[in-house]
Amino acid sequence: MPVMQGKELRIVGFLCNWCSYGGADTAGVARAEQPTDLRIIRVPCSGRVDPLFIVKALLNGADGVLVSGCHPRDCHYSAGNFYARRRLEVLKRFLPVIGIDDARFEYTWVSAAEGQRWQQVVTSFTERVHALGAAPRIEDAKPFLKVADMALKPLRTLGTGKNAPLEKLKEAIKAKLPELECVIGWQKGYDDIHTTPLFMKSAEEVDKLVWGPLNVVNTANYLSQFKGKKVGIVVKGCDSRSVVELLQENLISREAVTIFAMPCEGTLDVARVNEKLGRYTIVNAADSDGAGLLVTVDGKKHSLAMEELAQGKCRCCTHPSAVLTDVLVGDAPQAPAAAPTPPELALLDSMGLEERRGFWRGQMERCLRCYACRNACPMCVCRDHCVSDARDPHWMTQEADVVQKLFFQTIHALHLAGRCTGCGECQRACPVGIPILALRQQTARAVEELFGGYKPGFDPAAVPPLLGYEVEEQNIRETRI
Amino acid sequence: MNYAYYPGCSAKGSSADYEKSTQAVCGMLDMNLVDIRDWNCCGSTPAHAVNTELSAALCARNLDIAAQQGVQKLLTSCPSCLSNLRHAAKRMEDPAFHARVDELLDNPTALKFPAVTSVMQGMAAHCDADEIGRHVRRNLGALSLAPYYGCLMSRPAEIMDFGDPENPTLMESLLGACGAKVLEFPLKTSCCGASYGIPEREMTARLSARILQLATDMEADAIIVACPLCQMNLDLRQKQAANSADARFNMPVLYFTQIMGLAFGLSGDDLGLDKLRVGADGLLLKIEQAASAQRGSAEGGKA
Amino acid sequence: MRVIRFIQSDGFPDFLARLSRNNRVLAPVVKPAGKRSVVFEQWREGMPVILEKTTVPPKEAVLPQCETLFVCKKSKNPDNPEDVGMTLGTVPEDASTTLPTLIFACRSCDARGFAVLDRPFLKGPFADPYYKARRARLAVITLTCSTGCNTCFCHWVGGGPSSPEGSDVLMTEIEDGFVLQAMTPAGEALLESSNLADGKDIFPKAEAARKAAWASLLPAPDLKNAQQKVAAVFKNEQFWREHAAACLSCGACTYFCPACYCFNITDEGDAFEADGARRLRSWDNCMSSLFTREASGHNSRAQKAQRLRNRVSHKFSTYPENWGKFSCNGCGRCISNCPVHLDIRDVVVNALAVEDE
Amino acid sequence: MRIGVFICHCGSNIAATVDCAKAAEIAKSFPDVVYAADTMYTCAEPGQAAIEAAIHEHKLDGVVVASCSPRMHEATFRRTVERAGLNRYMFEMANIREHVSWIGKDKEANTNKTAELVKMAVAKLRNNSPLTAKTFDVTKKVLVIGGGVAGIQAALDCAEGGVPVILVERESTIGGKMAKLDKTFPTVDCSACILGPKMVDVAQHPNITLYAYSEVEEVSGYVGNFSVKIRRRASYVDWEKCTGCGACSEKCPSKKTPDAFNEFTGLTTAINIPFPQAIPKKAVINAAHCRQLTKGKCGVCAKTCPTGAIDYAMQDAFVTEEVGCIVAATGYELMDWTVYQEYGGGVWPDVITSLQYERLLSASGPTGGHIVRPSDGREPQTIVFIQCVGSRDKSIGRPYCSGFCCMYTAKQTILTKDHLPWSRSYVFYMDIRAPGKMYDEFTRRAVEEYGVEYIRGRVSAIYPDGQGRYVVMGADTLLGEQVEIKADMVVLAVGIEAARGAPGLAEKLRISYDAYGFYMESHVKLKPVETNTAGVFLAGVCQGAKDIPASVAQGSAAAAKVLALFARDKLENDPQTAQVDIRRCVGCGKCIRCCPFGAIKDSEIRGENKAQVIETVCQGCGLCTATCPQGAIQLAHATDNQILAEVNALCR
Repeated sequence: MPVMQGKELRIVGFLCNWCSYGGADTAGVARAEQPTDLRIIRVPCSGRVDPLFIVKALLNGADGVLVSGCHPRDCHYSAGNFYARRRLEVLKRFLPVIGIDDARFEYTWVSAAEGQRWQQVVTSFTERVHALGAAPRIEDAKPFLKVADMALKPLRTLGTGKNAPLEKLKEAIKAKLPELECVIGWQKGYDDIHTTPLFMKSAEEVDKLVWGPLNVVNTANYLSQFKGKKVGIVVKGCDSRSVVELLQENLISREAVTIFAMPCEGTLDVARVNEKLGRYTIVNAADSDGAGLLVTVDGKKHSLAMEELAQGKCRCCTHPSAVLTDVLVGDAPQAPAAAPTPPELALLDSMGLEERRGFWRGQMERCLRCYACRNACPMCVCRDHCVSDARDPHWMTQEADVVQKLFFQTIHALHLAGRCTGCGECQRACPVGIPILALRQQTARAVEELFGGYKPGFDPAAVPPLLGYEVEEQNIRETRI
Repeated sequence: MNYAYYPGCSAKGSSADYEKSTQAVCGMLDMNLVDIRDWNCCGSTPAHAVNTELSAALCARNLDIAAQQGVQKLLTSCPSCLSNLRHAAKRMEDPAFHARVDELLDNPTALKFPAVTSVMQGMAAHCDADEIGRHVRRNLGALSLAPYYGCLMSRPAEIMDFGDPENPTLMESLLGACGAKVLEFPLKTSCCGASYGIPEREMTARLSARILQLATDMEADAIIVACPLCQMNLDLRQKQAANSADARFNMPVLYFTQIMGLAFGLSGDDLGLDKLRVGADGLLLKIEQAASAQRGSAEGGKA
Repeated sequence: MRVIRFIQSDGFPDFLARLSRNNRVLAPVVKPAGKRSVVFEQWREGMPVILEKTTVPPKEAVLPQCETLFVCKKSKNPDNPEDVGMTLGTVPEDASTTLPTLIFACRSCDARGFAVLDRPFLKGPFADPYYKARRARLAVITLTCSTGCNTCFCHWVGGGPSSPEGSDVLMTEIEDGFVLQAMTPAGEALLESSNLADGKDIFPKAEAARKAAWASLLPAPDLKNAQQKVAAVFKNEQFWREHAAACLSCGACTYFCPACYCFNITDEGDAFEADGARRLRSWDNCMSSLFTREASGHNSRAQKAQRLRNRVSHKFSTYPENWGKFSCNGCGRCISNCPVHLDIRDVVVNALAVEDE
Repeated sequence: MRIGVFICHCGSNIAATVDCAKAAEIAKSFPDVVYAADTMYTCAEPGQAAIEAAIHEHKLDGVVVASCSPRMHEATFRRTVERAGLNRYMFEMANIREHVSWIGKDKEANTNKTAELVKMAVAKLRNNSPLTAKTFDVTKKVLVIGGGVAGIQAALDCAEGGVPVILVERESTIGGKMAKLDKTFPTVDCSACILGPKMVDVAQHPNITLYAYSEVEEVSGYVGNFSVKIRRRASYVDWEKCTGCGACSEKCPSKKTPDAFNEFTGLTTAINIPFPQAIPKKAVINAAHCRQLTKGKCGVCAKTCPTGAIDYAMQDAFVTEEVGCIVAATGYELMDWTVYQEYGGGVWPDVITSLQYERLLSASGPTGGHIVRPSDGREPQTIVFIQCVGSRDKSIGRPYCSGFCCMYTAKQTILTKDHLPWSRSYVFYMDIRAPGKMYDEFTRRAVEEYGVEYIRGRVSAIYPDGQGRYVVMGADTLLGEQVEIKADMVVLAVGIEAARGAPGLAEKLRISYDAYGFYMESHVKLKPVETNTAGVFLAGVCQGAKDIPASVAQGSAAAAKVLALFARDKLENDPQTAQVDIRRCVGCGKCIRCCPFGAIKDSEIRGENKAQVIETVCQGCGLCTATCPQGAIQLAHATDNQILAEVNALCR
């Protein structure tokens, strides 16, 4: 049913049954005249409002979405609105990154007694949406392709781990191996510049363990499949943060996992390495000079300098050493205390909303929905039960359009809010190089700003911010209408 | 150590003794008070009652001068000056107000003014009780003192930043550090009548009388003040107050700097004690008697 | 010898413009991204073409990632709401259905992919009409490879850098230009209708280049026993568990494979709405656990080892059993795109090495 | 599905600004709608009959009514469709009155909006499924927390109704604040005389188990089936053996123990019985002041005790009780009035609280009922009473009225005059709030018969005059004058706050509390005894300020609620609860972490951890559904697909 042309815009409201829906009733009883655009969906509690309902509406033609619940402390269910406040605030900060004006979404609190306030909320929100006009649709945006500058100056000394005490690590693993089902690490892959995960069960297999900037795969991804078994894992600093998150979410138990760590000197952006080497048939030799790899392919020598070709996340890595270990081998290198805005996010920050819509349209067009991003994510714990393919709940269609693809990325990013450690595996796994990490980085930034600098992956005992609340939120300014 | 100082008009007239004793005591504590250049009247009581912006302009000029001199912290003795300066600084935080005042002054004033604070607070920040104690030369132990701040020093709390607005205790700390017995004086922030001494003489007399009466009933040897106007009402007008209460008072009213100066061994001349209407001779006598009694007992002990 | 033409290195824009008059020409272009990505896109005037092997194979030209099979619409009799009429709506048209498609600068491995798809879609007892319609109007100009690469292995599986299977025209780079050789009648027609210069004289140069390319390849293992050997390890669970250990169960291998053709059918939308209900056919991924999950919840391939076994067996054992050829062309994308760098060659080679029981 | 749509005119309430017939016509085009009609008054008997008839005639299996707010008539129409044989959840409502016709006059827009709201309702209904309530057994036993007069009343009424009662009291005796009062208004009868018999009834009632000196430690379960762990604090006296003879207390050498029962107006012994009428009349050792327990030597009471009841090694003990209902009657505390620096902040000894004054008035108090100044033991001549100390004062964050201070102040002035006939009393008040039966007459008596000076105004400061008296400075706002009174004693009517620990208990009970710690009733007007947790009821001041009659009434009301609930052998839940699709659940526990009611637990199913909803505890908020990333837990009747259907009806 199309909106009334020229008269109304499509505005969807989610109102909790106990307070705001009652407030809207009270306004009606008081004959408080309001614009006619709003269509109200009654939900039990503002806490029931999955932020994805809002994204779903906004990506599919809604010009504005309004959520209203009981005032803080007045929730019929005691705390639903406290959770809602956090999640909706994160959403509010997320929407602009996909090119949706955050002014099109608002949440507020209206009690059942506040008929007048409800009238004012509806009127001012409707006026606001009308001032913005009909929402532009992402699929209509002009594709706008732009590449983030990944060749940044590193904030720390990068290296190849050439002098890392790998043998010592191997000894440590061998010593523990009898108690463990296996130990997860890396081994040489199909050639000398690609590694692949290694599952060590015997001393001979431990000898296959390699260390260096080619160990890109986040080993933590494999941990949850060993739930209930005792396993070991070799981690880089970033991998260890994923381990911490898995512990926090009870997906593994601390007793069952033995963490072996060596300080990481950085990893290579394999995609850019491949690009630099071009098409080659065979790797003749590979060595390291400490500052980079020296490889000979098809008889031609290349220098792969870490400074030039390290992954974006490694350049400003604040925790090259594991944050949680059982066996730590090697000395922790110097690391910056804080990381600047990551390049992918900085690129989006530099764009306007229209450019961002064009950017995502252009990027998403080549997505094949292979879900390598999802499956490479160590925190994607739904695994075989992802909503992307489900009919119940039926969040997404199987159509290969930009809206579905971007919606999936939004689902992933919002599900990871407060949980994503920024390991970047999603983006690295993407065969067509869509810079989807930016979306996770935006949620991470929102979470950090909103919840007292919270960074996931440091404290296994911490309450993930979106699974908790404060009665008085320090950084959330509540009433905007 | 040098401190930027705003003396205020009273210091050059009616409370010259406050000024004199302040300079003397601060000097002993190694606080060198340096007047900001070309200062003008803060507007005192009348200005802000007539026009907020004009009143603020008077203060803003002083604050701007201080800012241009690179002052970080500005001290002043008089609570009224302090109140005006601090109020003006607060109001000037509003950009629109700031702009209007700048227009009045024909000059844009600084965007950030120095913090203004009382000499009393400045003293407390400068040195601790032990440091003050080290300067004590006369034992004030024989004296019971009623600390009296007046109504202005601590109020309004959000502007003046002087601790509990109903129960400030800074003066007690300073007097205590000097070895005096300090009374818990309940009317320490009550109004003395302030500038109503002329238009509402009866009322002022009644208010002052209450303070004097309580101090008398509590057997205080002196009321210790920090405000020129309080001092004037309680001392100069003591007889009027007595008449209104149908009582007789003989209550010396000293500035806290004067009593500190006495403790530090300064002479009456150094402290302008001659300016007091109710003389401090009785106090000095009591101090002396106590000292000689102590000497006597000490000698007795020797014998 | 069939029709042979020559094109100068700078002659492509004219050539493509001419071809575009009657065709949807898909040509490789680079997508700017953090990771270099080369994809086929409909060529338009001024679009720079890059002669690289694409990240995404051209399979979409005949088997779209998602296609609407039909649209169903329902409407009600205004006088009797119980009387619901149902009609088939029109599938929204796009360039893939309105114009013949020409793939420019395809690679041999990808062209052979079409041959792999043709067998089940066209040569079985039932020809898929959707596939058939697109396939019938597809022409492929293949650029022969001048070298091998680290991940590709076309010569292991019956192909080669200049294998003609699935191609209408083979294009080979020589000094300052390319030789185009028609391999099918369609290819002949295509070249004849062009205004390119004749290239018969310099064809030997092309042949030499192709030979050089062959010569640059690393030696290939003998896969003549692969079908039987892979079938033989079918029940060796340990074998598959080890090889699948690092697998993430994503679709990077299958979706980027020019010869994978499994699909899923879903219905979306509402027949009462303006856009109707759509029956969609979209790519499916046998590495996903959902692939074999039944409505009951039972899953015959719940383990990723079982799924890897299926994928490799299908390519090297069961498909050959049905059609006599591998359904792997050795393009190597499943290796290069794998997030954890798994290598299907290892699986096959290791299967060959397993001693028969 | 076969859906029927009914568009209500509501007389002219809707029809005046909505074209109902047109909306019904449009509704016919919606999927699965086989019948649509507009009716004059859908909720009236003929309207409901029409729905029932249509269900039968058109074989409807779902109904949409577009009319007023579902908050008004959803229950009505659910019963209607149920009468016609449908499941009550196969019904949806579109609110076209409060949300459409009453708030806009543009008929075209309203009609369009009506059609869209109906379309959303139809879309949701197409995703509905029948839901049925589950029944479960009830443990017919009640826990009463707090042994003040409200708790005592609730306990006695329940016990009389035949229900076993567990009464938990934190102090060593029941009686609460009322036991500390001398007399009660407006009858000026002896508090102990009217409360005492009730306390004895509690002690003697066969249905009541009293745990004094005990606290609720943990609460789990749900209405009908709560499990409560109670901490019995160590009293160091074996109450089985203690006869309450008091010999220990007479001999105890630690005689400078602060006397909490007497509001610290006097001293007592380290082992004592708070007052002669205590129930249970058992001794308790104050561990902080007992020489044996602090210094390890003394043991006088153990030697003295004729029954050998003293046990210095006693530890806290725990008991667990299974109950079906809980009554919270935790009462109140006086707020910390020492924030009032201008009243001396607790420094002047003769400025005391009203409750301390009660103890001075009481014959069983530390002065034997003589009003004397704590500072010097002299009888005061002039007493100033100040009301609203910590009530109705936003400046210290206490905006509420404490309710009963006006009345007891009047009572205290009257008693003062009785005790000290030559004394003068002054009362500073803001307003006199005396709305109860005989209350206003009572305050008037204080003024008119007892000559108490009521001064309307606040006191700005109290200070000692240096001569042993206090100057009370205030304003008389009726005369517009400043007032100064030289008083010998000042009594502050200190405002109340929720009992210490009330929020913590609320969290155990999973009920809400306001910013001041008072428990939230389910509805301010219509459900003043219920809470948002089924089976937990409120009595007395824990819910908000009230006097003795109101507390007793609410105690009885809570008991009535308990008895009504226990009148049934089985309870039914609301089937709108969360349901777990165990195939989709990965056991990550995010839902468990968020659930405000503890209604989801981790359970092992075939070796895997899965979430399991305790349907009787689930309140249906849906927070878990919004939390679960894979949508494995779905709130029935508000599932993702149901809400998505509504979103999709609007946005596609």
